[in-house]
Amino acid sequence: MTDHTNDAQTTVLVIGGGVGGIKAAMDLSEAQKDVLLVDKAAAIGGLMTQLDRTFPTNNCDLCTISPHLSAGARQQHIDLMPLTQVTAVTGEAGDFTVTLTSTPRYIDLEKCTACGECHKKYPECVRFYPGLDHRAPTCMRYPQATPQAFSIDMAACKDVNGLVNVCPANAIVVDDQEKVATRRVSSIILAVGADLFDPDKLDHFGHGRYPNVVTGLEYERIMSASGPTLGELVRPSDGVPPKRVAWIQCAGSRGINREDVSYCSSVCCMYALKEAIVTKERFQDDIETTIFYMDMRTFGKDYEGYYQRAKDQYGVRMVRCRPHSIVPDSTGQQLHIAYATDENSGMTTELFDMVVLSTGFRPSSHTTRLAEILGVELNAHQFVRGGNFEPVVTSRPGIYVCGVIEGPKDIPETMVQASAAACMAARHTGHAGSAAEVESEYPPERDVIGETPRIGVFVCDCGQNIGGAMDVDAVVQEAAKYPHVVHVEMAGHGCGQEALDRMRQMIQEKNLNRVVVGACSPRTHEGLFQENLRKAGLNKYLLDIANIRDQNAWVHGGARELATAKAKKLIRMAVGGVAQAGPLREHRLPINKDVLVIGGGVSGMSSALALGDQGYKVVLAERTGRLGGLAAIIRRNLEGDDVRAYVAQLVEKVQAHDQIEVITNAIVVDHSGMPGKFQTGFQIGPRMYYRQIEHGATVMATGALAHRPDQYLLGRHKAVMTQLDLDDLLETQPEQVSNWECMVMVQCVGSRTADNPNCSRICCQSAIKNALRLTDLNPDMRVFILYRDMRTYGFSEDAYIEARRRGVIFVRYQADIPPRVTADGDRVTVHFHDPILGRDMEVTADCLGLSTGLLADDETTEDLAAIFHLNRTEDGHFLEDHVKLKPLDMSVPGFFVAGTAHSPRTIRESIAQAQGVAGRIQGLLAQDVINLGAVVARVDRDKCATCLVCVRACPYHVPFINEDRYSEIDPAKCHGCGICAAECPAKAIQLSCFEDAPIMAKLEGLLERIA
Amino acid sequence: MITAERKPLAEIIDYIDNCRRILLVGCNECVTVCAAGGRKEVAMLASAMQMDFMKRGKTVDIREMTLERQCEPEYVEELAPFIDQADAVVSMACGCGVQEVVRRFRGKRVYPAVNTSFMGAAERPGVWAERCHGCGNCLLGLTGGICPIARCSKRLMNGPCGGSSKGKCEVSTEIDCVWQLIWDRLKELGIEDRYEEIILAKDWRTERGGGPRKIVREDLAQ
Amino acid sequence: METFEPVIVAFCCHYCAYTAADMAGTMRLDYPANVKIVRVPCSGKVDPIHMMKALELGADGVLVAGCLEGDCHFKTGNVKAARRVTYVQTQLEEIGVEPQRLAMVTMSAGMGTRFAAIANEFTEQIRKLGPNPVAAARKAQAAPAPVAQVN
Amino acid sequence: MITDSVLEKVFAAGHIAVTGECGPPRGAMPEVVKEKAEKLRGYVDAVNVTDNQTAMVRMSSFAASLFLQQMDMPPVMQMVCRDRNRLAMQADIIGAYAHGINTLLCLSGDHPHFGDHPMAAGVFDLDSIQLIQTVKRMRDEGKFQGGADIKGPPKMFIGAAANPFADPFELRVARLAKKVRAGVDFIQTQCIYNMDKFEQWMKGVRERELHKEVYIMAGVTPMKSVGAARYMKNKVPGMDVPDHLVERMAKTPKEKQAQEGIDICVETIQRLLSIEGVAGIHIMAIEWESAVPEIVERSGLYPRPQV
Repeated sequence: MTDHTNDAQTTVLVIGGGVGGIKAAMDLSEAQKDVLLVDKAAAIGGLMTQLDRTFPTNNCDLCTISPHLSAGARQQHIDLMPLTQVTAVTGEAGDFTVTLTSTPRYIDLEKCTACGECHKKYPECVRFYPGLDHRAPTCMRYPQATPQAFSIDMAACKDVNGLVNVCPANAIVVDDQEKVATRRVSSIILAVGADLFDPDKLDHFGHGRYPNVVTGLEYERIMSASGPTLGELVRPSDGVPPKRVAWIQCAGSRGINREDVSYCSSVCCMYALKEAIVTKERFQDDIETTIFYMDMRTFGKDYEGYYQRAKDQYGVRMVRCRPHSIVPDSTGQQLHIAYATDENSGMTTELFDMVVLSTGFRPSSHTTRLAEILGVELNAHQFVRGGNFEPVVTSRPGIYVCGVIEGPKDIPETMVQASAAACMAARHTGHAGSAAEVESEYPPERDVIGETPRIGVFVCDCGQNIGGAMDVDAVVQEAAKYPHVVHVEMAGHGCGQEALDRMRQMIQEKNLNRVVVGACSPRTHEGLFQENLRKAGLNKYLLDIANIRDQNAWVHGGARELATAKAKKLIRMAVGGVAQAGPLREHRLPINKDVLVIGGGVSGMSSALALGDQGYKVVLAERTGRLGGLAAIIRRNLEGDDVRAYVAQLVEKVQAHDQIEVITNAIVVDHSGMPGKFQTGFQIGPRMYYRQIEHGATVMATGALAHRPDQYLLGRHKAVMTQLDLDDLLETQPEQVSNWECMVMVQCVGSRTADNPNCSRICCQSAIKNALRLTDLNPDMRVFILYRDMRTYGFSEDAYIEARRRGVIFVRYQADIPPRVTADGDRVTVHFHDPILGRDMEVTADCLGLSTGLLADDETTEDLAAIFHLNRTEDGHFLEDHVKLKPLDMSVPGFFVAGTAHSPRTIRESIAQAQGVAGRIQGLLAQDVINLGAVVARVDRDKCATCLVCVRACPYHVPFINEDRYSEIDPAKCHGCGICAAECPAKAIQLSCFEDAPIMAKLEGLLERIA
Repeated sequence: MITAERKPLAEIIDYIDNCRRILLVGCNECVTVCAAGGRKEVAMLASAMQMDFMKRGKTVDIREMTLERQCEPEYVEELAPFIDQADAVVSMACGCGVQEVVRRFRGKRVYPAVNTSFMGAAERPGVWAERCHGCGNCLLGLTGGICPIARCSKRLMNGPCGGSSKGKCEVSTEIDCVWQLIWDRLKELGIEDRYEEIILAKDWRTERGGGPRKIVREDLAQ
Repeated sequence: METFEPVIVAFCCHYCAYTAADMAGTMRLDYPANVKIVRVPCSGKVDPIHMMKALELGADGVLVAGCLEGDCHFKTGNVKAARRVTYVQTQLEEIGVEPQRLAMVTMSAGMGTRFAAIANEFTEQIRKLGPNPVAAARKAQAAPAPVAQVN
Repeated sequence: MITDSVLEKVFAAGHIAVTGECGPPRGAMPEVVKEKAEKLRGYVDAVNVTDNQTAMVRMSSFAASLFLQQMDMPPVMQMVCRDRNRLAMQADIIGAYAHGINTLLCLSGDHPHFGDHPMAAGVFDLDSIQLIQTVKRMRDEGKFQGGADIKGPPKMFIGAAANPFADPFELRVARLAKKVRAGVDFIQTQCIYNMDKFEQWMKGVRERELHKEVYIMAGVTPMKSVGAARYMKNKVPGMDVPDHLVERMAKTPKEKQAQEGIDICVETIQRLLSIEGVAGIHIMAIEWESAVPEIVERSGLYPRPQV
């Protein structure tokens, strides 16, 4: 690791190398800030790297995160210190002094080649391998661990010098000592995550005693190809594939017993569904999967659809109850689960081969001590307390928090908070050197012009993904026969650090001047492999990727020889193409660093402020006449803060801010350009005068609409209102409300239905908020809440418990038998069926509160999507670039989305997104120059017949006839579509990277064996 | 510019059906601009010919070349090294190009691949319309700059005829009645009375009437 | 006689069709392995020569796959592509090669299912059409690859 | 009097001249010409003989005119610029005059596109106005178009056509002026159905006093059926048949339509005769010569004056 002492001004300390910590570090390094990333484990990656598949994409996403990890190690601005903990912190925001203690690794990182010899011979003295295999001595957390080295638990090692000799690279350092270092940093981000609850203490479930009772993570490891069973789903007791698997939700959560915690961990429902789906999809679809649950909490974006698909498409059985106990059967191989459901009061038992306990998050003992060291307050559940409106801000200035340690959340929300924390932490640091210096870090580019092609072919097996669907070795051998191929090899996980290093080594050794990678889609990994070529001194365009995974292995899994034959053909095409490819130079353009924010609600204002405070000039465009958006009419939040006052001061701050220009009554009419050089036209004010804004990045914060469906007499009876109306009434006429005797609320009104399939996430919390305020006013008021699933996720579960304690009556209703309302003078009568009593009920209520949730502002998003070419989801929200790892970026470069325009979310979560988007934008605009890449059209002046076809065909009017009488195309303006090249009658135009020669060579490669 | 349109494939194939080696030559001037005989069209025709032969079980070896301008001896000379290995030349140039190759390479079978049509202008991308007949004695000065010889179906110099209706020629509504255009133009210029001056009978010798023509610049002629 | 396995080249535009093909992968849909994809930045980049040469070299079917009408990332690429496909189809008719061997299809980036459906349908349609007559003749003669220098 | 054409004599005597039209057969059948001419005898002063009308090949106008000449029915020979170059035209003019044919109608001619030889090349060496100049020069200066002297110059009474209904309408009077300047003696207009438009045209003509420099004959054609009416309205170039006439024909029962056509024709002639500047009526009853006697009689133009 390059060890350069950082002065306080430029370094941010990130504690915890999980996915949140890495994302924060990456964002900071992109924004040209130095980062000191510290993790107590031997390799960064944290919890996510052990997950086999993750929801909602059901991809392992390891390869989408591994580029982050390996990139993390490579970024010049990131200084990685594994096996290290923070032991002391002094100073204040802008200038902290931290003491770091590193435990010995007993392996010299520079020498270790991760060959695994020591691991084979001495499995016993390794740190604990989370999962079932408790013995391996040298622990490599996962195939693509970063740093790429093992670590030894010397205490557990019996034959030390035997271990030393076995290492071919004699990298083992017996007398490795604990090191202590002090560093001065400007701000700190706490991203240590949390542990998963160890259910051994729940004796009624028998985890730890019965081998076939496993935790969610352990089940994950069993399914994972890099897990102890190498991806075979088998019962731990006898290694036999299970026929019936059950999941028990809220193991240790939402409970009042000794070992339970009261809060909900927000993610267990989704990961249980995912594990059930993957069990059926990847192993055998005849495995019976059952989930025992109280409320199915799938409240994230499009998660409800995932839940319905689990039930309808995959046949996952859902049983609503809280199982009493697990008892093994006589043979000890199977387990009885005893449970009682509302419908039949008696106890029933069922036999299962495996039971998975969905355990939630618990702050580890480390974090409580670390919090004391950092001097940050914890909340009642020992998680770090974030601000009510600014979740990433802790009680101590200059110290920020993100991820699960701030509260249980899924990976997309963690990524949002990581970007937000990076943005806030960056305030305290100066600028740490621009990209130009980085460029020089690469070795000089070798000139290959004139050399006969020497092609290296690297074929990934990508674990099961490719290896499982075809005979990779046959493909590799076949590749050796192709023209100009001088080196072939099977690259395993090609995108992993190890394979990348090996590829660079082969390029040097075999003097390769072209590389073909048989791997996944160039859309996601082209940049990674191009970068690798660049680091090996090769021009990065001397590369061709054959998509043998997404467009072959994954779609012809069933026919092994067909997939193998096709892989050979795809690689033959790539070899043909790359032989014709030539080195290309990239074009650079100065960046316009202003930012355009569309939408003046809380999200828009928060991102404008976050950027403004960092010195960026922001234009905030609002369609209506005033700022504030939907939040402006909300009175209180669940925590009881005065929302209206908060929004008012936000508006004031924005209007007073000298870096932010607000334009109201502004409607977008046109848009053009590319990141760093956008032009967007507005018609402003009643006279609709036209004004064009020049900017480098764009934030879509257009919010969503409060849903008011014509149901339950809403709008037709005085006593029927939405939670929003009630929230306002509680504030304006408390006396009138206090003398209500009875109040009924109905959940999921107009949400989770056919025409609005998604859950609006916030309605359960707003119902509980209002219920608590009602019972504050009049403790004797009888409050009924009719619900389908109570989704008070995270710490809001405490409010749900408090509501029940105060006697609020919660009654579940089936989606297909909703409650009915009839007018009853000034009051209304609500008819519903109570599943516990098994009887139909009638309640006459002074007020009926409907939880109606949010709807996408379809009309606005449709117009904006057309103008900006943005993608949207089916229900009209803006679509992010990657649902899991890039929730804030949009697929069109330079565009970001924040707030309810992305999906329904609370104000607090919207602000996190807004600040996260500000963080992402600082990464984009930190560069002084934008790299336009090399895909531009070039005109051969000798062939051009000056026929004007290209001038007329170009959708962006770029080509023009210059004074030397031939067509000229400005590389800075060319968008690289290639339309002119295909129209040119004189074949004078070639689009670099997609010239005719490589395309023809690919066709010849594909079709040559026809004769 | 000179415009042309590719001949039907069947006709071209008829010319060269008994050949095994073809030299297919495009031209980078007018026929490129009107997308009839440029480098791209050469490749398209080559591919089409190749497929046609192969479909009938015959082989053909096609060399594709595109000269800068096929009506210039020096450019045509570039074919010399390849002419002997070809049983026939198929030229995608306008009539001038085809005949220039014939003039240079005696005894070599040379066939046209395009129908040279007219001197015209690009009405809009991909559409060319006749504008000049090459009559050798331009009367645009008399008709407000719009030519009745090239653009009237009956070459009337004192039109319009009785068949002009709604500005269109009696022959087809696709064709503008040029005399309507001329009349509108004269009105624009405010010289309507110029219309009544009779344009006298034309001396067609400067057109084709006088036989194939030559232009000689004594100062340049070697 | 074993069933005829057509070779199909699919020029897919990076922003829509290629992404849809990847999506078909992530959704683990199944479509015939006959379809081989060539990535292009836009369907508007597919040159009529590429379509002709693919068939001349022996492909049995050629697909040009672009974005939905009006959704092209480069505004008009898919419209130009459609026009060129029609132009090349007329050329094929002249040669006596079935014009349906060449088709233009459109889809959005999220339509994994549509990509798979098209791949299935088109492969069956070409299978019914039988081998490309040029490919059959080429196989019979096993002629050396024609010398075609394009200068 | 410039020529000894019967038509000129009638005009000069101030009478309303009446001419008919006879389309020669598409084969060598002189009796057809004679038969048609016979039907017109006594009812018209002269008979137009069309020249490959609508670009369909027929017995030449020269040949058919000779038959009429021999029957003592003065022909008006028509000559189109489509089929002959200036040598052939002048040769035929001299030839015809030698046979006593002394009235000539100079026309541009329909485009080959309409006829039975669309693949033929239209000559159009001269246009109709240049032809008028040529015939005038042959007559008055005794010189060929090329400038050489003619021994025995032909003295043709020069006529031309005029279509007051073609576009651009505002140009049509100027076009007549151009023909007058070229030296035309008499004009026969396209068949008239749109009376208002014709009157408007005649007003223009009178304003420029062209009617004093050229005898203007108004052309009429009786409609045999509503089908014929629609055909002329839609298919014949330069024809303007107002809707009310087509409706009138459509309302009449099938068997009475021919009579209705004649009635319309007579009514048209009555109105035409009332227009100042109309010096004659040209009845184009193509393939319906039998209707001419009734039309001429009912229009009060019978008997023809003896000049």
